[in-house]
Amino acid sequence: MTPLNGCLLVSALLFSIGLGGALTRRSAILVLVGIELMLNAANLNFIAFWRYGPHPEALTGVLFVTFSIAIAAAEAAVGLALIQAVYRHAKTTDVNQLDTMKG
Amino acid sequence: MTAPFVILAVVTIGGAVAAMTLRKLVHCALALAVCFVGLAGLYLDLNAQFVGLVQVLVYVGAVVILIVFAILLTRHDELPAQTNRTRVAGLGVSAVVFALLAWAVTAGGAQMGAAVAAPEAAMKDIGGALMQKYVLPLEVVGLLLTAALIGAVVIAMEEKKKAR
Amino acid sequence: MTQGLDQIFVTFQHWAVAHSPAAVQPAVSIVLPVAGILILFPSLFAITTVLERKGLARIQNRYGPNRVGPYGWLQPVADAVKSLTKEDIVPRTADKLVHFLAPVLLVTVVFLEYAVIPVGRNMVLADMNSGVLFFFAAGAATEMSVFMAGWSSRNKYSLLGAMRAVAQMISYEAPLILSSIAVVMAAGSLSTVTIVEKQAGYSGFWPHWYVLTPWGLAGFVLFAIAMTAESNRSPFDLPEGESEIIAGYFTEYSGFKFALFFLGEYLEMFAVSGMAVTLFLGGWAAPFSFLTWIPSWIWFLGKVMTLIAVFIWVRGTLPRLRMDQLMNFAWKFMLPMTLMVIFSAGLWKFLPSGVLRWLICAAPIALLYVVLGRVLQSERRIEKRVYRYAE
Amino acid sequence: MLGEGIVKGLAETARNFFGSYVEKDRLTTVQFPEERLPQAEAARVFPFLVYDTDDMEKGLRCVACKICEVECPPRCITIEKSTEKKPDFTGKPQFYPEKFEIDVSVCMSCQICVEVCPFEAIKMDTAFELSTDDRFGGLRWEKERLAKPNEYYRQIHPMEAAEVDEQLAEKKAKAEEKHAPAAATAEGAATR
Repeated sequence: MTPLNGCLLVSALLFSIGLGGALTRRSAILVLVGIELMLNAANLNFIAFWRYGPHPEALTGVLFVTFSIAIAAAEAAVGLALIQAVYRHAKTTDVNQLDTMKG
Repeated sequence: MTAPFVILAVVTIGGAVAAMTLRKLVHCALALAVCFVGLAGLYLDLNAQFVGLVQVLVYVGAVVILIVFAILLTRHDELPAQTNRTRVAGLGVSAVVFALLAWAVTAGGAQMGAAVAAPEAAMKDIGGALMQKYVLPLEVVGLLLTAALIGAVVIAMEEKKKAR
Repeated sequence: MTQGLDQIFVTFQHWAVAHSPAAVQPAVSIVLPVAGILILFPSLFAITTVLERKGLARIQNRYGPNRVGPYGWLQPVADAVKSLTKEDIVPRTADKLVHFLAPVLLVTVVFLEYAVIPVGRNMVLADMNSGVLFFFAAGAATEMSVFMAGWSSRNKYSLLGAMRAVAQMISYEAPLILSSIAVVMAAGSLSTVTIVEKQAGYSGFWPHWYVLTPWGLAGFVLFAIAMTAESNRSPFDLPEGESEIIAGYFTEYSGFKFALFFLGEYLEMFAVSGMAVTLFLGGWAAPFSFLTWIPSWIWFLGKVMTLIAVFIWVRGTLPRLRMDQLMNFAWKFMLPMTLMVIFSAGLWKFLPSGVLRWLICAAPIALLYVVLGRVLQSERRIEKRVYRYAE
Repeated sequence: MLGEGIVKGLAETARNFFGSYVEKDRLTTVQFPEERLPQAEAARVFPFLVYDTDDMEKGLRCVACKICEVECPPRCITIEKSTEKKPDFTGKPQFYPEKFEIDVSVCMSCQICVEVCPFEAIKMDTAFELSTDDRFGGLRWEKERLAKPNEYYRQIHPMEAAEVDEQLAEKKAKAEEKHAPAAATAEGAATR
């Protein structure tokens, strides 16, 4: 197995773990954590392809990951603020109970 | 497949599994921090020093702390586990996704990724690229972060009582 | 002779590596400097605890510790014996593993920060391409340990202290990093070694330190304030405010673990002081060209200890802030000021040298300072207090 | 101006710091075991038994009336009365304490025993370094350890002691006066 394949497998595993967690856990915060894990799996792919790809001097992978991290930070901030707001309304963070559309 | 890579991969995957399976939410957040540190190590191992350090700075220093704050600001009684059906379905979906991805990787990724000389990502080059070639995305990200900052504050702010 | 004394530790390392068997040579060349850091800074910590207690006592017109050993200089030995022999108490409801890991993590992470600080000429553990970034990344992990300590103790005071500490450290990290960006811009590098080398020149006998420029001076003051807050020192010691929340996040720690927290806090203080010295005060460079014969590591340690003395002085002077004052100060004063410092540093780079450059670069900072001072003080209108039951 | 107060404060503490090395009278600390402040006249810590003359056994003022034992709020005094009597300072035969013990660890320095004592026999001491490493015997003070001469009392509480001495002298004079006519009449009766 080449090093690139190793990286990609780790990343695939990370993605699946994040997906599984996001689908099975009930707490909205943990769902967000699962999504963060999936994002990170994608980042790992970018870095791996940059490292073993044909044009590392273009730095595309590194810069893409840099932007992706910034966006993930923004996403986490807004997501957690949303969870806060929802919690204040519904008094729960259980995604199964958040089934009403009335504010 | 070097020894550091294997160790870091095990730390990352272990942290991720723990973050998704532990019962106490704070433990999940701490395990998530371990996972992120492992990932940062992987980036360093792959010669991407800048990204690795930014990963620690942003994820461990900010995102995990944010998650911890959210956990402490919401009451979370021990939620009962998901119904068995959802659980099996979720795990099934993720297993299928993993199988697909793994098949794609092992089947298709062979022609690329032979040992390549480690590329050097000098800080100067990254800075130059950010300021010249990618200056528009950089500005857009700055705008996005500002919007997210204001948006998060507005959303999380206590709604003022109208009748006063 | 001077050269030899300056490089004495480097020469010793080379000598030791050359005289050890070939199989362990890489290990020796790594272990020796690490051991040097592990010995130097904890012993500095021991000296500083006495110095601090004596200095604070003199500020309050007292004697300070003077019982153990001559003039009380063996006090740290007594303290160490005491904390090592004390019973290690863990609350019954505590999360044992996290409770144990928190102090260990803190000390480990803080030691990591020393890897990129140049202690003298050619004396840095890892000359990283992105040393400044590494320093702040390692510093970000201390927040985790503080939170772990507070949460795992299952104590309301601990949790309050931890939340205060985390909120404070995150808020002050922004001005801390932003004020160092000005230096990174001027030096054109994130490597600490390069930053020091850029400051090591002299015009006449006057050094090229960044603190001697208008933006550098303002940046240094802002950096110093932010690093005081980062290391939870008075007047920003709300997280441990013993009069309000007992001892904050380490209320439930005793014996050796408490000593570890204490050690971690002081090491963090040395680390950020070392970083401030590296960024603004020329690192190991001598202040005047005719003083270059004194070894570089003496200059570095002298500068760090001077900063520590200022820390102690400030601690003896200022009362603790309130939480809202702390946050207001970070976001309403520090952040705009650091942004202005970056702007001024940019101006400095493009203007021709001369008196005019000085004035032009100093003007926006001074203007913002005055305006912010006016605005912030007009917000704080103190009214005469009305007592309900007295009188 | 923002930051003006901080600079002023720093100047003040710097003045303190350097001043404390120059002017010795700035330092207010008393280096305790070597240096001691004179104790106040009204200081009181732990009771002791007063005796007149030089002989402790004979001169002890206590008559084992047990009032202090009863009045003591934490009950730290234990008294055993003697079986035979001996003359007190006026010459009147009185009981005396066979055993008189006070527990240091229990005494709360309330001075009630002193207030209730009709014989001015128990007074408050000013010695305060009472700690010991023997927690059973060392904390129960026997009569021998409690008894201190009247001169000592005069030394530590001069004004109070003078008052007490005056009262006692008066009492003694009265007793002798009462005694003397009686003796005289007895003598007269004998001569008659």
